[in-house]
Amino acid sequence: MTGILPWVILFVPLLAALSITLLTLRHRALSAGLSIGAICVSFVGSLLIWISFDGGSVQYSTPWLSVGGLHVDLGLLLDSLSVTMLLVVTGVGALIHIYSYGYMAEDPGMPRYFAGLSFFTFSMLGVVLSNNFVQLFIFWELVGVSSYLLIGFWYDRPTAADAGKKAFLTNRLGDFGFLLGIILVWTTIGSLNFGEIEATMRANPEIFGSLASIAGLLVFCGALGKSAQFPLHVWLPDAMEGPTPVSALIHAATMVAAGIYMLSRVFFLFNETALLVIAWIGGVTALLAAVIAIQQDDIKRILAYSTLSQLGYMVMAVGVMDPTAGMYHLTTHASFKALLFLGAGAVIHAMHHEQNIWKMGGLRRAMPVTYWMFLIATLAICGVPPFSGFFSKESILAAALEHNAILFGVGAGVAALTAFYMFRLVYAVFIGPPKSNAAEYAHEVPGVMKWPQVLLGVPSLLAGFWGIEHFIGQSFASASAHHAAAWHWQILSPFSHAPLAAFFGLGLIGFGIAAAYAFYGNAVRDPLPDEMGRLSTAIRERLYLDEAYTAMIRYSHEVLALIADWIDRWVISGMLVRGSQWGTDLAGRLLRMAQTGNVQTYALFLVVAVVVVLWFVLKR
Amino acid sequence: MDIFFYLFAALTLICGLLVVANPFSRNPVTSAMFLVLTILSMAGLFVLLNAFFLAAVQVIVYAGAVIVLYLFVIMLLDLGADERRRLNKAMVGLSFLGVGLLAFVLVSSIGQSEAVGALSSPRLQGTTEKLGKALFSDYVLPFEVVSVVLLVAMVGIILLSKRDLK
Amino acid sequence: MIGLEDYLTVSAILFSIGVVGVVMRRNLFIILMSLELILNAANLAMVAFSRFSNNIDGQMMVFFIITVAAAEVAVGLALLVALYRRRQTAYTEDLTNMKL
Amino acid sequence: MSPITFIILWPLVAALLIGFVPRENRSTIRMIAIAGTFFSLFIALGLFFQFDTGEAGYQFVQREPWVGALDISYYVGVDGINLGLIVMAALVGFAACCLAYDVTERQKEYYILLLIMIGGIIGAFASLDLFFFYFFHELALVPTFIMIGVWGRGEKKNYATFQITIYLSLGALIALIGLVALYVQSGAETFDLVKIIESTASDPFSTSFQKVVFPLLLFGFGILVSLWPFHTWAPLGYGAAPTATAMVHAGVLKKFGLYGLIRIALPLFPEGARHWLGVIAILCLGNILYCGWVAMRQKDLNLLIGNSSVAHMGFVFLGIASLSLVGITGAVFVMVAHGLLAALSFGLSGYLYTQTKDLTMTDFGGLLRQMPFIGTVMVMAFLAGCGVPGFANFPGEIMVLFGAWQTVPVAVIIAAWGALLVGAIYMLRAIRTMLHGPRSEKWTTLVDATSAWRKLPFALLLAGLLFLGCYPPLLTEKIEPSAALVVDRLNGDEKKASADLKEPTLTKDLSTKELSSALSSALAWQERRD
Repeated sequence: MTGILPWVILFVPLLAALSITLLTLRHRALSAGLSIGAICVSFVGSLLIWISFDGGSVQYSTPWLSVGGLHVDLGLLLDSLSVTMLLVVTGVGALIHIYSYGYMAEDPGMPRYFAGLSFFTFSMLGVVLSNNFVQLFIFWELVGVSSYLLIGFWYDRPTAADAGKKAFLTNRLGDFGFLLGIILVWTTIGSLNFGEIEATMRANPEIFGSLASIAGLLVFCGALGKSAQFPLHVWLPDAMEGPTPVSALIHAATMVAAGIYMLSRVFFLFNETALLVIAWIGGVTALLAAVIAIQQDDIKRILAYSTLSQLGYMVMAVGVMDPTAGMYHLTTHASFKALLFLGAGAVIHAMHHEQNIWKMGGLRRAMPVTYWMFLIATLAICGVPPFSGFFSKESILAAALEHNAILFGVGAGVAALTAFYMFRLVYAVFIGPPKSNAAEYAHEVPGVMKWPQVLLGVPSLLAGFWGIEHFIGQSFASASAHHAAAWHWQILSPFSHAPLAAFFGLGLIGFGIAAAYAFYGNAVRDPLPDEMGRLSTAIRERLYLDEAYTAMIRYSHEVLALIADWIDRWVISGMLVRGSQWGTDLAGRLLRMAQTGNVQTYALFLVVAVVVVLWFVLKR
Repeated sequence: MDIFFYLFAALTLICGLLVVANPFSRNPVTSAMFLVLTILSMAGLFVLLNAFFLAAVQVIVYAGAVIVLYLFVIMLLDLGADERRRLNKAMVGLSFLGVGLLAFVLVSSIGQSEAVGALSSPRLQGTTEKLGKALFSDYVLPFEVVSVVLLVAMVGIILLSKRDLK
Repeated sequence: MIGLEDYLTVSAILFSIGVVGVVMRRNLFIILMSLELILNAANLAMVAFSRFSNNIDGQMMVFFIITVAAAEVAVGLALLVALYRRRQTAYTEDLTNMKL
Repeated sequence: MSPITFIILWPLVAALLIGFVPRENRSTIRMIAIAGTFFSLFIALGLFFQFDTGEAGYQFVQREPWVGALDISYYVGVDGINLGLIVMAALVGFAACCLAYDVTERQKEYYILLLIMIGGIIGAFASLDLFFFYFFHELALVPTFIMIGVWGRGEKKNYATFQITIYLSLGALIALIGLVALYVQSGAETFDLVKIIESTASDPFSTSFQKVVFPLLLFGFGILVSLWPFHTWAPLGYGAAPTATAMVHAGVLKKFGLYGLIRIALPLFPEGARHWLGVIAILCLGNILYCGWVAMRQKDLNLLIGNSSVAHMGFVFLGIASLSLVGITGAVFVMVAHGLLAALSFGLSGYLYTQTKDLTMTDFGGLLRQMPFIGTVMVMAFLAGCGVPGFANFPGEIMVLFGAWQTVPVAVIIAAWGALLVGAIYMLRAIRTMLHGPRSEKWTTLVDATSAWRKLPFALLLAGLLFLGCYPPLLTEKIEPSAALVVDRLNGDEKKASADLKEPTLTKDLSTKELSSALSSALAWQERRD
């Protein structure tokens, strides 16, 4: 039973996706039902596994591709890490599936949407359950493809189609490094299985020799792309062109978390140098995204940048050698960020697809449930105790403080910025005065969209007390020092564990909220641009990073393509091919001069030829 | 006997030359007449070689039939004297060079050949009886084939001579 | 004593005269006659070889050559007549339509 | 009679039959062509599943001596390397016949030539005799030129025909010189490839000879496969070719050169291969990266597909350059995968072309809405082209990259860049311009494929891609033992090579049982048809 269960969890969504594509593309409700049913089955299966889980690590595998020294299994790995992720992906995913049924109710492409969603779930579960590198890479790519399809769901819109393309290409850039890293690992160690690699590395830590950092960083490239870390973060904000539930599922809870998950999964691969780089990249991403977020006006973009910033936290956590904290934050972040997106989706739905926060306002009264849930999630993301985000964020800050004071400073500063821009959002959308007609006449969303929010509110509020970090910690020997404690001790543990980090962090968060109130408590328009001037413009333009990229990456290839095409057209096809053509033609023209058409000329040639032949026959 | 050889040989060559290049007349009829002379003197050479039958055939077929055909056609078409046209000097030079080389190769190789010396005693008599026997025994198949060739030529000529050729 | 080489020399010279005619004269009738000269030169050589090697085959060959030559002349003249009717000329220079 | 003979014969017989059908009976002609290729495909699939996996030697062999003095014989057989190619060729041939309806003039001649081409190329893959190997290839090649010249499309038709004819004839001739040299030098006095390889195993060619002749084969065969920089004929030729011709040539016939390299050049000239390794690696980067860049600039769909197809060939060359088991298995796998993909892509572009007569990509837009089925298949084909897992190209490319790392790491890095990034850029750009975005204003009346008959060829090819992509062992298990043989020869490990052949399977009694069972089943099919 337990042997077959993980396979069921993995393949039921695929089955749903296939049957929707092949059979039920014309039946809306049936398609939605199939998809929702599939993820619910997976969720129940995950729950069953979690219940019977004993803390060890189990693998089920069957050979997939085996040539020479290359053995790739289709394998499932169940340990505390993957079980946690299973619960997150299927749990959050199930709620979002249900929510989608309401959100997409009027869209004619709903069956296609649900097929994509199920396919995405399948790919994501594949990433989570993989027990070897190539399988991980395969599902990694599939996640990219399905997100491409979902971001570009409304492909008639040029922006959506472009965003999908950009996401896929940026991810591919990261995967380039990832694949090379995998090949390097395989050639050095001769195995692809995580367990075997870890055992080999433990037996012989110096196996990579001088390539150790490079191998780690190459693998990290994969996470760079998928988790949208600087400098490959540019795709995530654009990906908000997809339907909002997709943003919630992919770009908040699951897909972007895959990078963090992967880093934790192969944590043994990184050495000191690699970890330092990882930590700094995480820190820079967190800071950069938080800064950009404070001047965005699109509700989904603000959330996107906040996602980036939180992902930076998680990567930083891995970098400062505490993957448990990273995964912990991933788990809590999945619930509250999904909640934020669902709330934003509800707001957008109510506002008839208006996304500018300066055209909203006063929605607190019109949409009370959404408001309260959104507030819970906001408090959680800011890290206010006793909400879930507090615990996970504090554990990251604590780990950072242990390792690197500067990174701790960055982290704390980001915490303040987070509080600032999140409350800016809350004030502008829910509390401040209505700034448009639509905002005044907005209504609460239907139950199918409301209840998933409420259900997500529970973990956002309480996940800090469930001992998730200990559960995850089973996978990492280093973190086993933590002990489970009663819930009221739980809330105090950050203070006792790392008092400086906790108090400092809390203070800054409070400062951020206060500042947000001061600026936006009653604002009808954003006062900051006037005060900051050009800096604000720069931030609004996302620090011109996108432009820099377009120039750097796209145009470099564009120019190379131009050159290659030119060479192809003029040198190879033109000079060489046409040249030989002309050469042959010229020779033909010259020889044609002999063809006068006069019989006697030919007769003369005949005579000459006869002389030559006779000469050979008679004289030699 | 030698005197006859020299006589006929000289006649053959001179008349042959006059067929090709006659300084006094450029009329094709004249050329045809000199061709008759050439052929007749050739027949004389054949007699000297004891090929009596062939000599007779030469006179009957060539001098009789072929040349008459030539004259007939020339007169039918009423060809006048050849116009004098400007010669292409390069062509003339090349032609002389080519033909000169040809003659040189042929004549010089005749002298060098050892086989020629070994075959210097003439014995064969080309009588009608001998040729007739060979023709109807060993050569009967080629003989028949040649008759087909003549038939084909005849059909071809009829076809060519029809005015409205479609 | 007149030997084989004398006949062969005559044959060679006659052959060359024929070739000169073919290559230099423009009138197709003359060219055709020169061809006859060439054929006759070959005939002479054959008969001479036949006589001096005591073998009847050479003379048989000449017999066939004469037959074929007769056919050739007939066909050639017929062609010339057809050509002349169409083009009113018997000069090679005027008949260069086969040029590319 | 080996079933292989029937696979080769059915299209040729169909071509002969069509010769007797009056040209007015168009549907009869089409039916005969489709039926002929279908039988061929059917037997090929049977062959595939009856193939004894894990066996390295040739199976289903048939040998009929022809010219005794020169030891030329009709000699066919399959091992892992050509099995997949034959089945792929039969599948593509069938699909091509189904999609040949875009030709409306002189259909009789067109179908005859197409069938000869299909029969010829299958024969070339199956032949184990050098003479027939080359003969069958020429049999397939010459109709290509005629088809492009007569039924081709576009303004550049003549130039394309001219270029493709010159290039391919030249390539075939250079390869012929190499083959003649090896025939003469081997001293075995036979055209029997198996015997030549055996005799050179004990008495290998001298190193200097190998170094001279290997490049002849490399460049001769390379030109046939559009090895950079001899590639410009490919996009141009495919752009001008009628749909079915482009499908069969790009999908199947082009692989002949690669097959020749793996089948003949590698085992016979191991020293030569090692000597020229670096050159192959550099040239294959020319294919992958350079042609990828060229593809980025294309505005015409066919030119884009053509260039991307040239780029994909680079992976096969990289796999060959790896000289490793994983790499060469991957190379063979990519050949099969790319055959299906190229046929699918050209089939799709041909479908569009019959309606528009113009394939400028920017004129299209929102095709997914206009023609859902064709649009979806197209998206999948493009995604397969940029190496997305789930499609057959992915496992092949992965194997090639993994296998080549030991030998040419730098090339692998650059190739991975070309595969993951450059490929994705132009493929996604094509999706973006043609399938996504608002509906085009120029083409408003495009019709989707609705009948099952129209959908069938696309569905078949796509199914092939997906099957192999999701379950690669289907093919790799068959390729691996045979590829191992090649690699062992390459490494000069003769003992191991002969140990891999558990029995002397090259002789007739290798698998009497399978042979007889295959024979009886083949005969059974025959009877059913009759």
